[in-house]
Amino acid sequence: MSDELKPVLEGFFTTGDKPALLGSRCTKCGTYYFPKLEGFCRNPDCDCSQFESVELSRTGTLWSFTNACYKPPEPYVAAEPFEPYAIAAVELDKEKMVILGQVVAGVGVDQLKAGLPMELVVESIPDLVEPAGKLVWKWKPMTEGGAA
Amino acid sequence: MSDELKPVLEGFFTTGDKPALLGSRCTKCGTYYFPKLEGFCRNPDCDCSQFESVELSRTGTLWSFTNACYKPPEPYVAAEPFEPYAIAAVELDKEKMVILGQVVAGVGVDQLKAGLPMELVVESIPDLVEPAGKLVWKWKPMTEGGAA
Amino acid sequence: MTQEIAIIGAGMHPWGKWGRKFVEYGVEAAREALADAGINWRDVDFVSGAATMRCGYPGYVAGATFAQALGWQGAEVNTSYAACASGSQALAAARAKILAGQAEVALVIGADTTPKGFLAPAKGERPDDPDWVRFRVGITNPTYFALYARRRMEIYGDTQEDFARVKVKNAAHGFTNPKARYRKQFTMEDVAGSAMVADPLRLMDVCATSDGGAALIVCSLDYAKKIGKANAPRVAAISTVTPTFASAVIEMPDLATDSAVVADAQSFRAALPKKAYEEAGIGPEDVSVAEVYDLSTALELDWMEDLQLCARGDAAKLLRDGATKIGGRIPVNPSGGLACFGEAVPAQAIAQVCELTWQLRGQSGDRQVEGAKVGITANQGLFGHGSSVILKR
Amino acid sequence: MTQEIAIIGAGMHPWGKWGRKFVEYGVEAAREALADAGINWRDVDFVSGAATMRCGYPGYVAGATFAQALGWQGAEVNTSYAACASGSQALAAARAKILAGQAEVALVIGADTTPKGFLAPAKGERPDDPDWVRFRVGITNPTYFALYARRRMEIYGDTQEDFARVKVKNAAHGFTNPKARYRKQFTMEDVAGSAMVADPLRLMDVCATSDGGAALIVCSLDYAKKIGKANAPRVAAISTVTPTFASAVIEMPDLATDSAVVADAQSFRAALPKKAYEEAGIGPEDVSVAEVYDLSTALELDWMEDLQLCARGDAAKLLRDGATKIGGRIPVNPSGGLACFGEAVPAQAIAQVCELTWQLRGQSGDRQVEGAKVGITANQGLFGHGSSVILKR
Ligand SMILES: [Zn+2]
Ligand SMILES: [Zn+2]
Repeated sequence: MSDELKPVLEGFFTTGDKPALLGSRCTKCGTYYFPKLEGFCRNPDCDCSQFESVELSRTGTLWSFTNACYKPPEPYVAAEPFEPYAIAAVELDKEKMVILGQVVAGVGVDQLKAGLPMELVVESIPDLVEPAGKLVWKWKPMTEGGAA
Repeated sequence: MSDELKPVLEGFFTTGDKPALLGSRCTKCGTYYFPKLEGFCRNPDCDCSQFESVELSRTGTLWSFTNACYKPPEPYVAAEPFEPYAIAAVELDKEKMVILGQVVAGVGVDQLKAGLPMELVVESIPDLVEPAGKLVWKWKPMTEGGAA
Repeated sequence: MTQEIAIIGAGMHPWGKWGRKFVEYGVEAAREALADAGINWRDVDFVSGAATMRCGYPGYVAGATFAQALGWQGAEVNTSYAACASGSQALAAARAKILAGQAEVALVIGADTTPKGFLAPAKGERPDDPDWVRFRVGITNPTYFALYARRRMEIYGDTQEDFARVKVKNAAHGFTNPKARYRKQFTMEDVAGSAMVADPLRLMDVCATSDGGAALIVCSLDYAKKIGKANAPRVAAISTVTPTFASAVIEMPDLATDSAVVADAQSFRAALPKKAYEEAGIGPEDVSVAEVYDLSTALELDWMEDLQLCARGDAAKLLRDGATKIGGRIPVNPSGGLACFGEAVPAQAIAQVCELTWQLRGQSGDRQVEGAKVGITANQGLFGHGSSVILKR
Repeated sequence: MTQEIAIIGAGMHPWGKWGRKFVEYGVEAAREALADAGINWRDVDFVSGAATMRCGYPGYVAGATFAQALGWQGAEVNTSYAACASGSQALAAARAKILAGQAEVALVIGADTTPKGFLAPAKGERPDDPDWVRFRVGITNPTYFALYARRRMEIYGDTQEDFARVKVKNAAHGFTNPKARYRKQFTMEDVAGSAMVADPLRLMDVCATSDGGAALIVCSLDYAKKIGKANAPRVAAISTVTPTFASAVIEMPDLATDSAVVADAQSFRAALPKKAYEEAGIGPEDVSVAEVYDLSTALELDWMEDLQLCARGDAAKLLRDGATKIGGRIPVNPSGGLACFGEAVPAQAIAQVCELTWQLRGQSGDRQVEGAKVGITANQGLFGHGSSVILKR
């Protein structure tokens, strides 16, 4: 289906059946970073500058959520007419970090609740150059249709 | 001749036979400003914010000079091929200030010397929109052909 | 060595959308502050400006820009930038200069002109710029505040009505403030009737941006005494700590928090007033009045807890009980807060201190907090910036 | 109260055109400075960054950007901007913080990445912007330096050969400096053969812009003693005065000087070291070595006179006599100066202090000024900024 589409950001995530965000992991202290970090580890007790590229956990727990009721400014490319979308902040257990992303189309804030298990998927969003849009990571409630 | 041309900067100078730079004069302490100042007098002992528009002295004494051997970046519009021009810093006796400007075409640094009496004139310089160019103030040595 | 300096002058140009240059707002505020202090501009030996990134080079070098506009007189100069905490950083620079014995009197000053229309990011594909990246994937500014607000609802049971109550309270406070931009006594219905921006926050829950300018004249305690102002309010503490890794709250413009796998998660907002209380040697129980950064209505409730004015999760109850209204136990944002001002970035943290100065002097008229003795401010900017200032008399 | 602080660490990322992010240069310089000081990053309780306006928001908040890159550890932070004097302002902020007793150890840091190609002003008709106006009428950056240079020729009889001699001297100084970008022993013929840019200045008379990063670890004298560095070089003075109206020298980007009809004309450049000498309680006769801002070769001669190292008009004679070479009476720019570095704006004033630190420690190898006891820096930025720092041991 959408496998032909290009990602909206190169090197930020994998696509396919089991998409995952791509982060960095410090080879010395093990701290994770998203997006990928270059340069120096941000752990003040670590002086390492070597990172390995890693796929972050594909699932997590909903920390909080909101939505975008108005069309965001550029560089966001909105569908016309603009359709509001929900946004999720999801906590990854293994990496102990919270990561933002849109929620899949069709799921609104009324179907969300803190603590919900969430899964990473890819969906397309409009693009200025590609008529079919580009792929972006999104969060999807793991219980069908959300918890509401 | 060039009376039809527009000035490169509106409100910076008068044109005609006896062109003059337009400055501000503080109505309280008498300090002059070029370009015109809005807001507050910059004399630390003056709290005035009223200025009158004045014509500055049309003549002065050459304080120093140089030239531009390379084409300046935008927003300068250079003739093609670029012709170097001289630049003068001229001291006005009454206003006790030094003011910069190009030197009239045809006068190079080898014809200039500190202390020369200088006079304000207007000449055209190229413009992106106006094919005939726009007017700008320039300094001209008062002794014919310079002191060299 | 004492860590206190005196505030002998405060001045503000009214907030609004005036369409003039930021320098003019700043100079008017400075002149008001100088007149309030009863000193001459030439008496100032240090100018500490808060920068604005919106007004080109004059904004980047705000300290020098204001010094020139007031008239070059050889004062030393500083320009600080720390996003929303710029004003506090400028105050901190002036305090250190005075306490080090290198200046007696300083002007602390910030002003801003907001651009017309939407503040759009620069064009082009810029995947190296975190700000560009988050806009590209649809994460706008209100998102962050809405996530914090929703988290309160999920964890503490706060409601949208609670958030609206903050707006109504602050509107009532700022109604008579001549420096405020919005002076209307909004009702719960007004808030509920305004458009949803980022659920659960409506248009009236989030603050606008404004033009404005604020200035303070601060000096050594000796100098204050010398000019007969020994009883002037004092700056007792300024905290400008940075976060501690691993920072647990997601901050604009990031898409992720720090990972806490090898270091414990830390709350940056709570760390700011903690350092201020330690420095002032007082506790939250000593506070008479607080000015906090209500970028959103819900954020005011977070600040109340970060300031330890109540336990975690209890802020909405305090609000409902009227404790944070003028006349209540611990009035919050008697100025009207950002709800009534709209943020003028480099001026805002200074304006908070202006308000506390007037409160501690008992000069706040209709919005006076009776017997105010200790005031605290709090704000947080981007990129690990934030501040908390304590004033006392 | 003492006005001195100790410099216990200095570090620089080599100057050049490396094409990396400014943060990386700064972090490398900071790590070198920390290692030089023999302390841990967590021992730093104040980070004082010099901003760059060229690298977006991370550059505006350089202090916080470096603190995050080194790892958030809760230090207080400051970001200063003062054009070419930004590094000195950052050092001044750290000094005041330490002298006020609010910090023991501070990191002072600045770094820059220069843009590729010409730095063009923003587009459009902007007659309100003095920078736009002067470019529109053909007044470019080298104009200002050329006017000063020509004035020397007209008044003092300096020659273009004198200016070339500055370049040749500084090239010889910087030839073995591992941190310098240009390491070639240019000859008088090389300079004379380079293209004329703004008469009388040739390409080799004016300085380029570079990538680079510099960092200092500074601390209280007590702390230096505690860690066994009681003999570390000290900062004895920092002057960051603004001009005094009426400022008599035409400055970028202005088209006119102040009018001196009601106030006497003043020399800003001369005022900077004057304040520094007063603060340090020493005079020009005590100076062993100077690092000055040779934005043009001719400007180095102006600085020698502003620093009172010789009488007005005598600088070229000193130069011709070899007094300003290493081994001469008063070596100027032993580092090689901007001639060998090219300016990395927020790092440059810090780099000057790094060089003096190494000189005063006797660690400068081939470019060591024997027995250096007192060093002074001088620079001048735009918009009324400038600085002069005195180090002594
Ligand atoms: Zn690590
Ligand atoms: Zn006046």
